Amino acid sequence: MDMSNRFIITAKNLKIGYETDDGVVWAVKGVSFDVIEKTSFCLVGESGSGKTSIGNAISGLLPPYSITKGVLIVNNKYVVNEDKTDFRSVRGTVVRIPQNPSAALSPYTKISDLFMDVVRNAYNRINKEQAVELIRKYLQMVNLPEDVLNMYPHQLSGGMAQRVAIALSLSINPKIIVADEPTSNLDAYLRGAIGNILRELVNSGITLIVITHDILFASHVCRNIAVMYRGKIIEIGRVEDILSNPIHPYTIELIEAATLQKGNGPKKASIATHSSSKGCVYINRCPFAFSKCYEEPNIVFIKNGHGVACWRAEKLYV
Amino acid sequence: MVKLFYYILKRISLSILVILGIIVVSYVLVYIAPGNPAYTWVGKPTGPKAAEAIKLAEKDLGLDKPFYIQLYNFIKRFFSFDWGISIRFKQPVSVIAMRSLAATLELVVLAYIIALPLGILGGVYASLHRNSIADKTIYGLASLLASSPRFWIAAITILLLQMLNINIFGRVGTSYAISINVYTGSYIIDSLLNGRMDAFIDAVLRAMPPVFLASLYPFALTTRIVRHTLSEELHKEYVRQLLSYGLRGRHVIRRYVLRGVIPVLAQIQGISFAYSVIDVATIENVFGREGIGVTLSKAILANDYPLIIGLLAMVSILFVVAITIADIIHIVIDPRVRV
Amino acid sequence: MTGNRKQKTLIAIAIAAIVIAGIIVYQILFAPPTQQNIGQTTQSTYAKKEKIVVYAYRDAITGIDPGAEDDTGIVVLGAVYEPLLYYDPIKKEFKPALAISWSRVNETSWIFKLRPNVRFHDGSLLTAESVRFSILRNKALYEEKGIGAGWIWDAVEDVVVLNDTAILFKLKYPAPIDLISAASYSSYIYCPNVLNYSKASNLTDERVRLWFESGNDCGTGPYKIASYKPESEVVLRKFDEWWGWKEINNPNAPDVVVIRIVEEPAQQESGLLSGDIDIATGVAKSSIPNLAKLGYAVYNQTTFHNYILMFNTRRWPTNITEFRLAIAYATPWNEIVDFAFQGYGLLGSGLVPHGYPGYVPNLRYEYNLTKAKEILDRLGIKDVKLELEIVITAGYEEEKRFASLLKSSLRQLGIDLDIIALPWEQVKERGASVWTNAESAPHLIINDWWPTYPTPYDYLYMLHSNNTIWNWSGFVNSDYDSLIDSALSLEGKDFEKALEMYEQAQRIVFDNVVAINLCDSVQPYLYDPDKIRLSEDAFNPMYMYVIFFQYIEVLK
Amino acid sequence: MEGREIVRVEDLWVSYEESLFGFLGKTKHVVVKGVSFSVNRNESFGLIGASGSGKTTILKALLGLVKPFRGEIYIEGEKLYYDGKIKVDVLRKIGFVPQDPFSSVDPRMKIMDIIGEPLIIKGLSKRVVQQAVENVLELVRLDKQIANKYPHQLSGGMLQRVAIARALITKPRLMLLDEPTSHLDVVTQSEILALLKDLKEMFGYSYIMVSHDLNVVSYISNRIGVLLNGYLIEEGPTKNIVEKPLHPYTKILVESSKFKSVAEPMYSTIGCPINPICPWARDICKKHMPPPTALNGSIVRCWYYLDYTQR
Repeated sequence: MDMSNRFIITAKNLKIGYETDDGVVWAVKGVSFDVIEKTSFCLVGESGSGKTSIGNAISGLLPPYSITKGVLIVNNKYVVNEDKTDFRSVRGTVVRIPQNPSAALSPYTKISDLFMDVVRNAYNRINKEQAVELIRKYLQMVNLPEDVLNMYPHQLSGGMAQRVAIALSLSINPKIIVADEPTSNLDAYLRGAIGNILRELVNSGITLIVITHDILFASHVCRNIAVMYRGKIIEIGRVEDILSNPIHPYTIELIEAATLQKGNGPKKASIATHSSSKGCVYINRCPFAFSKCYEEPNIVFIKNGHGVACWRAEKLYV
Repeated sequence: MVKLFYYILKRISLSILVILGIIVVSYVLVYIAPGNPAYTWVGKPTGPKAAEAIKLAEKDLGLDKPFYIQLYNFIKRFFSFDWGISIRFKQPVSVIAMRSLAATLELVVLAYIIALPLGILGGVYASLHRNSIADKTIYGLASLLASSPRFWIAAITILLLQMLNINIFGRVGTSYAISINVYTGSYIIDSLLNGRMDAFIDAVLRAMPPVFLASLYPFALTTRIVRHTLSEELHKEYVRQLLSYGLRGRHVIRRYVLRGVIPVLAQIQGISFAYSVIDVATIENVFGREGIGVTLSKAILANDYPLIIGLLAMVSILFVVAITIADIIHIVIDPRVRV
Repeated sequence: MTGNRKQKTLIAIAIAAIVIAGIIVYQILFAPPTQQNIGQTTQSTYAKKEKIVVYAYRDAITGIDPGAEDDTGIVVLGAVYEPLLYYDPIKKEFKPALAISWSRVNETSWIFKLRPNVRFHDGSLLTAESVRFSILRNKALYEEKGIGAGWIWDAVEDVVVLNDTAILFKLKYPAPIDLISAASYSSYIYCPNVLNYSKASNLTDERVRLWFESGNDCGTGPYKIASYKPESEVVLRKFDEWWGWKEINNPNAPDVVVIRIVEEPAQQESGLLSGDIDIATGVAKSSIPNLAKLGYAVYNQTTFHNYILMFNTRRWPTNITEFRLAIAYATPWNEIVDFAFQGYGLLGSGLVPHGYPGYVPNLRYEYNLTKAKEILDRLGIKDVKLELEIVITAGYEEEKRFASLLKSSLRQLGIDLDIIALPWEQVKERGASVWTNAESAPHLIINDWWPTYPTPYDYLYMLHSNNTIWNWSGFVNSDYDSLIDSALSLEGKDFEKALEMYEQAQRIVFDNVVAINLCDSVQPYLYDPDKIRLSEDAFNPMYMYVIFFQYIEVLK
Repeated sequence: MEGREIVRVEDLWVSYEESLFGFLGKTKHVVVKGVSFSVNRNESFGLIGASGSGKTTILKALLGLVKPFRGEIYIEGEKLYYDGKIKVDVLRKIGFVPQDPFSSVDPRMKIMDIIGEPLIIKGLSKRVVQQAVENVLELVRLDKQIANKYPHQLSGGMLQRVAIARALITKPRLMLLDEPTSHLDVVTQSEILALLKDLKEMFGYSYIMVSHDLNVVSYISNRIGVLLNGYLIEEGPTKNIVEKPLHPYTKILVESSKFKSVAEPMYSTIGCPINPICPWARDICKKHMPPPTALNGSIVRCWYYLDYTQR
């Protein structure tokens, strides 16, 4: 790997919270990571792990009632610098691929009108013919027939809608694409198809951020993975390192669950006690928890940027 | 396009069915109304030969025929605008109803011309500046207007106008009323058709206070609906997606989000428009205007069943028409309805 | 595209600006600087062309078929149609209308000579044939269908056409045809062409009625109907060929008369103030002094419109004559005119109003609570919780005030009065229900009445046992019935004798305490004396609420 | 053979009707087209297909929620629909676990009442119901104390266990599972699947499970049926389907679960639905749907294999 690769996204101790009636709820509790330009990076975790908040921050779509701390730099611009935010500067540079493509296309607008509007907004001084040319090009890229232009969003199948959304994203020539659970609302067999399109995007020089709960999908699409749990990154590294040598107990559980390897039978579920605000975020579920786990572990890097936030890992590997 | 046409046709045919239903219900109402309809039709005769007269009228009205033939005749008569004779005013019900309708529509349509744009503007502003002072003021005002009784507001306005020594009475000055040809029954339109600017201005000036009063409720309703629907629509996934494509917020709202508000707005307005036709009765009364509400109140006081039923049928039809138009707007704007 | 839109916006703004500027200029140029008054402004700019009078009447018009109408339609009919004669009971004088001379040939025949060269509004000439047609139709409508006041022609056996301008009335029994032909209902003459116009087959065909009620007319009167909306507005236009214009010589007579239906007193007031109403009839009595101060003039018309309190003689306890007398004693008679009618009336006596043939002076009860108490004691109705019902007509201020007066007076006797105000139609129903279900009919009810033609019979027939529509007391007395019936048939022969019998009949009612005339109302008409001039000629007490507009002078 | 068979679906056709005013211009949308299969005791059958393929409708027909216009359903040899009417006592033999655990429970009821509801309706005493609820809670490996909680106090995984417990309490012969894990996290999903598998092996339940995820279905099922546009295009033992898929559409499904396919199927309404993208497509494929053909222990509907076997 060429070490001169520059980081296009850098997060340093990034925290994201939301103002609610009961005070601020922190969804992201201090994460740091770097994304190399023109590579793909996956944020893996279950719902509530904070991965979507990070994705929204990168694509500049955090709601007005959100609160930020730490730093997030996207394409050399400070999107988050403590409580100062500048989301407008990233729009157009960063584009999001939606989770639910059918809901993410304006229901009242014909696809062709939507394309025209987006394309003509993105390029100054483009005439109609040029715009049509451009639209055709991107439709071909995602294997869509031109007929879709005459359709309304509700007439598209989930897979087609997702491709339209991707083609729209590509048409404004973005540097970064953030895909938020791009397949979770699609039929299972489309995972492969969409995954392949995403991989081709990276090959064409776009930086791809994928947010998913499916570690198998992540491993198929991404070069680097960050596993999140309750607002924290608990393991980060290259796909091959994490899949072949998962260290954090949660990562191990995730991989086992995804491949449906349940050797020791179903576990007994009990009522979740209030999660301890102190210490390791995983302490309540961890089978290996010991006294040290009541202190918060920092990420320790073992090799090749493979980092783990776990006291046990520190004991075993460092 | 063909599909769209088909759905509109479908909606209209459904409306015709509903109207037929209303007619049948009206017919049944005529029969459960106190008194023999033939008796009321010939003017409640009491003389020595009254019984004969009633019998004759019964035959004229076809009351001696089987029910389905009566119903058929009634429907036929209904569509040829033969709705019976008003007991109180002795005139054909359809004539009185159409006359009142023209006067009421003049007021209500004008009220909506004012209330809709203002309401939409207010609602958009409030929902874009949620929880700001402006929003709270607009919303508070709208809630107050929507919930306070109309006759109370009307009374206050009249008092206010009297304090300013402005006395408004009727729809147009008498000299104008008698000097223009009547085409539509609306003095505002008729004066224009006659090319009479002076009469037009007089009619408009006189209409202003009642129109203002009549527009308060639709304005409040529109504001609240737009504020609510727009806020809901703004939280939809596609708005964020459009922002993500680099489109400006203002542009997204104007071109995409407002389209989502229109169908909801149309639906509500369809209902509230028909409701207003009756609701403006107080205002019409206070300003000495004619109208369906005023006529209806006179008909009710006089137990004038044919007129009551005719007016109610007319309002119901207006209701169906308004809702049908709203549905058609919905169909045109929202492609999803067509499937 | 954007350019286009901008252009459109500009045009819209320009149009709006022009309209606003137009309104402002209009206001500055045409509005008198001292008045910010919209109505008056517009009125004054156009008044030059045509003389307009707007007359505010407080009830909707019930119909304008001259043969069938027996209610508020008179307000229109009075200006559009004419009878053969007019009669003023107060002055006791006849005034020729369509007939110029008349004479009684013998007890059962009368000859009327018609005014020549009178034209109907459709241009046809008035002939003896048209008079015959009108009278026979009016008579037939009542006899065949029970509609209208055609009963006044009951005595007429036939109307014989002598020549184009002379008719002979052949009677079944003696009757004062001169008075009858001056009736305010069912006496109007209209053209026989209405049969053609309405494509009717016979006199009583419904189509004739419908033709009239659609706003058509065919009278001889000084005004013709221009537009007719019974619930809101009737517009009358001057009939230039009216025979009387030469005689009355009033160049300032209105060209257009608008009869506006304005129910609310406050609205009548605001219409008067804004200049949209020229003559108001229904302004709240309490605000009349105020309006007078502002310069408005009042014309007080003595009317035969009276308010009659009726007792339900078929329901306990008002079925007890003594009890009814107690109520009569408990009524504060001295306060009725001043308090209930606010000065606009004369205290009733007997049943017939002041100035009307058959009026009996001093047929009144005294106000004496002690006597009332004594009666109640005697009846054993003491310390019993009594509750009486009185039904009055909603919207009639006078009735409401009277009822409250009676209520407070009865409370001193320990009687509770429940005041029920109903719309007129329902008052009629409740009143007539005394015959079908006396227990549900109210104990007390107020009827208001004005005459059809100047006979006391009109007022007394109200208590005739045959009359189940208007006899709301349920009173049945064969002596009374035969007394007034024979008085009626005597009218044509010996009017004085008839009046005597009518007085006798009123004493029966008085002794039985069945019905009491509370007050003969005085009708105030309010108008702006700077704009119009009203003269006595414009009124006739027989024609309630009717103004003979041809006598009005429009000054500006 | 008959005795072992717990459910048999024969030539099932289901349609939805759309019409103007409920009686004018009826349009029929056939969503299940001649589906036949049977499930034996202690066997688990998985139905897989894309959304709109008719898999949920088949479940609804089995639950008596939509009436098929042709075909029969037998539960333990008894007809579920008799003279067009649902036989309730047959229906009682079926338990159902819904897709979304949150929306399928009444948020105002305690877990105890949610699970015990079918028994409470039967009129059993409170003590008996309580005992029964505790028993099924034990089965789905939930704490007894959960019985006194309200739904919002539980996680999605726990609620799904509650839903399973509710289905189990009537002691059904057959359990219908409608995408029971699609609303859950990966880890919870694997736990629920393990639980279901365990229950089947320990107590001999039969399942019909519907899912769009081949991994999930193949984990739990003995046999799998593949639905495409209302047709059951392939049916056979799980091993066959996963390792040696016959139908081209099944191949797409299998490959995509291994992230291999890029093609989204394009469907045709005439003939075999997959014909526009099928490598073997011939004229007949564009006109007629092939009849079922038995091959290697599977049943497949494909002209290619029909010819193949006849050759």
